[in-house]
Amino acid sequence: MATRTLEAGAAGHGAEPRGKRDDDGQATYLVAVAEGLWEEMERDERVFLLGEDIGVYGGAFKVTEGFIERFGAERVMDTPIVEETIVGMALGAAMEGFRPVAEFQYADFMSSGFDEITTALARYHYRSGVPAPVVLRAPSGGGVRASSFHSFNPEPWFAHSPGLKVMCPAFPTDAKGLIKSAIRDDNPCVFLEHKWIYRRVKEKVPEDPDFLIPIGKAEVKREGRDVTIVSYGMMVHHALDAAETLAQEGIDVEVIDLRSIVPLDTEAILASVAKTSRAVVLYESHRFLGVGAEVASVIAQEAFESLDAPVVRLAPPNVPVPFSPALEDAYLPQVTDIEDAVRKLSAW
Amino acid sequence: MATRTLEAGAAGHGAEPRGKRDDDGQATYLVAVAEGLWEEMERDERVFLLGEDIGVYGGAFKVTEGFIERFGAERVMDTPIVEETIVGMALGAAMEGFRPVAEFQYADFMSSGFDEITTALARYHYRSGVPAPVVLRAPSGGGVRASSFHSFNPEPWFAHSPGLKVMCPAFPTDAKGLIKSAIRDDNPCVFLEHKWIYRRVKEKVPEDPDFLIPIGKAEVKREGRDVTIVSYGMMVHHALDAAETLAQEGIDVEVIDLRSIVPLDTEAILASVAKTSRAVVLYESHRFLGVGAEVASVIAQEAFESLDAPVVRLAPPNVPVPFSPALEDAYLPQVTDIEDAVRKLSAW
Amino acid sequence: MATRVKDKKAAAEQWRVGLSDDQLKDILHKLKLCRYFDERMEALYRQGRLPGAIYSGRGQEGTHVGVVYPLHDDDSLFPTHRDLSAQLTKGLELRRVMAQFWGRIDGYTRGRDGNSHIGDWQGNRTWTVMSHLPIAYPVACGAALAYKRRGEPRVAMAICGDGATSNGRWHEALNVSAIFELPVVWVVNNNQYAYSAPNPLEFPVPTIAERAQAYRMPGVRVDGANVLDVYQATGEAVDRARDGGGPTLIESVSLRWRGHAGHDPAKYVPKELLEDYMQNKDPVKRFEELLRSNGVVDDTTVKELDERIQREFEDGYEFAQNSPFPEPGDVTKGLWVEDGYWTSEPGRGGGTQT
Amino acid sequence: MATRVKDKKAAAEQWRVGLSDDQLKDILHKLKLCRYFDERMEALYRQGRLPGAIYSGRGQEGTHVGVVYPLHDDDSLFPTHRDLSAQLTKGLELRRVMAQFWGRIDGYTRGRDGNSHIGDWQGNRTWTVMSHLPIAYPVACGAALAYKRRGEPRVAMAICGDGATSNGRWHEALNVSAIFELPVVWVVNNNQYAYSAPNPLEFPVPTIAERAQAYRMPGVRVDGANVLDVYQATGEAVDRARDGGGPTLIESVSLRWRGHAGHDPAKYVPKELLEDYMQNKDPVKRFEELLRSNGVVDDTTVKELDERIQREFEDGYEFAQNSPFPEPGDVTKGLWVEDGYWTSEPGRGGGTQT
Ligand SMILES: Cc1ncc(C[n+]2csc(CCOP(=O)(O)OP(=O)(O)O)c2C)c(N)n1
Ligand SMILES: Cc1ncc(C[n+]2csc(CCOP(=O)(O)OP(=O)(O)O)c2C)c(N)n1
Ligand SMILES: [Mg+2]
Ligand SMILES: [Mg+2]
Repeated sequence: MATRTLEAGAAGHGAEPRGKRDDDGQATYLVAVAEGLWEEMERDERVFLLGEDIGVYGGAFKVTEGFIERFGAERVMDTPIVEETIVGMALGAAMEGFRPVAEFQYADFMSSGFDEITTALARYHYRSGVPAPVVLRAPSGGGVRASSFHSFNPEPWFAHSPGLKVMCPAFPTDAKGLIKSAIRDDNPCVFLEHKWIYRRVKEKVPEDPDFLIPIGKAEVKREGRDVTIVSYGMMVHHALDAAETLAQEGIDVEVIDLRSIVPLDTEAILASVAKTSRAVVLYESHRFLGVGAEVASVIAQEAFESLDAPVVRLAPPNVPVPFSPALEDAYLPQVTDIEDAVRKLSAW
Repeated sequence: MATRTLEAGAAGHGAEPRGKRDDDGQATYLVAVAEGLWEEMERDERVFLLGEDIGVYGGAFKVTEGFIERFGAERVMDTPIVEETIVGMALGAAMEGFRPVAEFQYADFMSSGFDEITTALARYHYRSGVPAPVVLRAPSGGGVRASSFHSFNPEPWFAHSPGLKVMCPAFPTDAKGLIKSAIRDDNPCVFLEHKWIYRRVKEKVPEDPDFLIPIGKAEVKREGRDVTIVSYGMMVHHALDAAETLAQEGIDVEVIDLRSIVPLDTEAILASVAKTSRAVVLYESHRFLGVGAEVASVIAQEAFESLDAPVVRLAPPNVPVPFSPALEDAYLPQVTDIEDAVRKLSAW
Repeated sequence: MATRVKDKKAAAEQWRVGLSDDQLKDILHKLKLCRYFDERMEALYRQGRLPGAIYSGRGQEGTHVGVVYPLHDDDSLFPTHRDLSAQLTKGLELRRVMAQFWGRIDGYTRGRDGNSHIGDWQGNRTWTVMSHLPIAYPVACGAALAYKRRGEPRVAMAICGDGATSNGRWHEALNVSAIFELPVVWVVNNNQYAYSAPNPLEFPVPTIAERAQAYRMPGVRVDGANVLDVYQATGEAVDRARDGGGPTLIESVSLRWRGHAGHDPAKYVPKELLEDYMQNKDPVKRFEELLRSNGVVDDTTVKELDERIQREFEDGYEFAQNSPFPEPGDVTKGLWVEDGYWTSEPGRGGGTQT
Repeated sequence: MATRVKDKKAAAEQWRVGLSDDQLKDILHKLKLCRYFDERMEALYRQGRLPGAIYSGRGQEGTHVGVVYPLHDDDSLFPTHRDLSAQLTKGLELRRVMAQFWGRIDGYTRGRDGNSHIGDWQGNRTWTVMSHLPIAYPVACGAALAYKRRGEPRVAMAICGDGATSNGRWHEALNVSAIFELPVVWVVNNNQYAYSAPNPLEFPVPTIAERAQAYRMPGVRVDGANVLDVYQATGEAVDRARDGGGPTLIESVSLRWRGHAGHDPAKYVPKELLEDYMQNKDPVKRFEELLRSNGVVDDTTVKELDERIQREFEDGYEFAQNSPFPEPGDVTKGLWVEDGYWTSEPGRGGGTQT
């Protein structure tokens, strides 16, 4: 058995991630995820982590820094580069009573474990009745000049794979509350962390070890009367920025942060559209069959009578995420694009 | 090198699939695909086939029966059970000037080759400028009591993977014309054959070796004034059946068969909805982020002003395809479900 | 099964590899049951009386019964489509297996899956088979990891065919099991064909067992025609895994007597090869003869056994036909654990006709 | 490169494995260029002057130059993120490589990808690198299949790291190449780490080369510190593949001197190990000394060479900075072949500032 000397590690000193909050007690999104993982590992010994470079190294983004010192190499398990087997192993251990949390180094590499995720993990319970409490965590999304293979948003693929719950939080508090809920959930969960948000957004995140955010519930991040923006992930932050500008022009935007993609909180979406009668669906995955296609379809079918204007989708084009800053900026919806779309819609 | 004795083969005698038409000269959908493959192999020596059991055995569904005798084991290449490598190999050979057509035994096993399809094959040209003329063929869809692992509709996954053209023909003529177009196309194409249709639907299929159906063009399979049904694959046949019944009730249904999913013929969809003002989007993949979500979103955004009623989606629920006839019938939209949906919509 | 009785007779007679008369008879029962079941189901399939597909394991009963017999009840088994006989040996009930084939509510998957895509995790620790090859190999690593982590003397066994060994997951799982010294037994049921593909089209080496070297684990090739050889070799591997000695690769060689599935006449299999195996390497016949010649069974006991098996089959068939279909409305239930579908009695209102 | 000059001197002096003075100097140039490029780019990255990521190949130049040098121009190369030095050896232009790093239109991917995710298929038959490991291994099988089918005396070479060998695709590709006797050379650049994972966490065998047995192909382990050893062993494999002898597995051993990527201080690598390699197994220094001691180069020629390399770098840097960014509106172009983006001159109106 391959054993590792921890002395060689660069993974911190087994100190709680809570110690990484800033002087005002604010946690970044990254630290918030780490806190959630840590607390659940303290709470339930069946929880363990597995993945590439998560132990001695502390994870490519350092989310699990310090974990191996606290929880040991058995519960913070470094694996070879075998995505299919990481997922399969997590499923097998879950079937035997553990609650594994597997990290993908980038969400992009979920396609390398795709069959075990969408065939084995997703479909096992519906056919057998055996619970498979596995969490798959992965840094997703673009905006960081990482090009096609380190910027992907795989949530539409998994949202179209029945049996997986899918979460894409945009704020530290939601990230912490949702990772904890995912770990406690008896179903397989895909938990997508946004790498652009990781170190950019801070919050006073709750410290109560039983603080949870329910899976499948959206949240209104900004109330407004005129136009609804339905979004999630990095785009929520852009939407909120756009809303500020638009407010100065007298357009009052409501921003819905889906937080979970599966189950989708259609109630929250419809309630908002019933109020505003206008919806922009804003998302970061490719436009064609991206998450917003489901959202827009739900609105078109269920909110038809309250709509005063077309349901507008705003999303990147159907091409791989490009590297060059000039191209990536053209690829991703920018704050000004959002402002333009809302202006146009509210003038409809 | 593994060599095979053809004597042991059960693959027919190298006779043209055209000989398998019935006495009236009609070809099943399956024979139509075979004709298309055969003609393109006759026409262009760069075309070759690879996949599991396609040579000596003639393919799990016997589409390539007789091919190895005519074209030899090099152009009808049996491979091990290595979906990732089948796709990768096809890409490599395409980069060196061949035009490979890879068969998946079932579309379900495309998830076993997912990374090479969605990462390597789909994204290579956009980043390098190197054409990758590969066709991936696979029998997809349900309705044949084959349960979860032999009934899947993977088209939404691939439609959300930029760089792949995706086709799902419903009729023999379209199947033949599209497989030929796909083989002649310089881009990677995912060609999904519907196994329920394979031997159920016959047509007098054109014999002209240059007969092609353009990729990305829908067709109106039935003209009507009252309600548009947008569909593809097996569901087109159900839609046409429903339309007959509804006609007797005085509801005149227009049935659009998309034929291609990517590129999507939004023009044809919008033209029809402009006429009827009412749309049912009917599809066989899971409802959530199935192809119809894109179609409905396009209608909601682009045809808002002509709509007299909500855009209705009719599709299977978000669960794995079940085996038991009782369950599969409940899972798949039935003709009567379509009739009900149209009735309700036309009474809106 | 599984308890190695070391009575005097057993110790004296080497051929019985430590098994008691009762155990030997039990093995014969299992072999014959699997054979009979396979034959009868194929006949029903041909008569159009069986929905879906069937994957005959005939000719491979020596492998299936032999590898599973050394397992304990709480050891886990991860088989494929071809290994229903292994699942039966591990303890699936014929009644529920047959209800599964007919899509009934009493099937192990409550009608959600058919034929050998079956399993009973809570009961017999058998994986509900999935098609994608060999998708359960990595999963077996996870179960084994759980045993090791908790210090339980348990073993995971995974079976796949010769063809599945060419797939990437096979390599990953063996590699990982060796790195982490997991208590797994890897079984390859080498029936010489993967659908129409013979071994040389699947791998360039003469045996699969020798590939064990690439994973620094023992590799053993056994003759699937001799159930006791299979039993003994696998037993050693199981013991080793249980004792913390890590994984083993077992290649058990036989021939697929029937086509890949019910629809396949398997014309690509040379006649002489097939005849040789059917006549000279029939694991069921061989074992019956072994027991006869050693006086463990005779005409009467074999006749009794055959009749018992027939009754078991008829009983299962009856049960399956009378079991209702699932209620159509339940199709959306049981996706999420919290809806309670799988922990409550299922609706039985589906009727027995479709 | 690649033409094996068999002049008298070459024949007489075994150490030079058949290479002429010019070829030896060419190799030294490549080694030093790769080293210099790697060092300078890292410095620019640390200064925050380089967008994206860098994956240093320092310490592995013996592998990179050695395996590629035997290839012909029309042989193809399928490397990974770590193998920019191999791509440079195969003939990529420094100018365009640097334009790629800065996301400019003159980069080989027209700004669509960055750093070592580069390639020039039409020019040098090098694969435009993808991250997913080892995704190009199966693709190399396809190129090799094409050569074999057309009877062309060409070879495909794929490189991946030690860590990538544990992935399923690695197994599939090796297996398939052996079954179909494809003209491929499989190179594993064993730099002893996969990100933070040392070899024992990636495979249970002492060497990767011995796994070749599982695919019935020759497996050779060479010392990446000696570029000529690597060259010779690979040359034999390339010749064999070209002559129809099928695939070979080459494991070239070195140590990754730097972290996995620019941000990684690699504290998990033991200091002594690193020092040993840097001091005693530096492939560039070793080769320079070999040429010096054999009188092929001296202070003057080495100095000239170093200056030339500096100039090449400065020229490339200049070129890259002056190359415009792609036009934003072109982001949707070139997905489909028929839009002609890749066969026409790209728009150059993106400016040089973002
Ligand atoms: C990944 C994958 N590809 C293709 C198939 C289709 N398929 C089902 S069984 C089979 C042959 C399997 O051969 P082998 O592993 O030798 O098992 P056997 O059927 O002989 O027991 C194939 C190709 C599959 N199940 N999974
Ligand atoms: C399928 C996949 N999983 C994870 C990664 C992330 N990743 C990039 S490089 C790397 C380590 C690779 O190690 P090795 O193969 O030894 O190559 P090296 O970087 O040492 O040259 C990892 C895990 C990846 N690129 N692909
Ligand atoms: Mg087999
Ligand atoms: Mg390495």
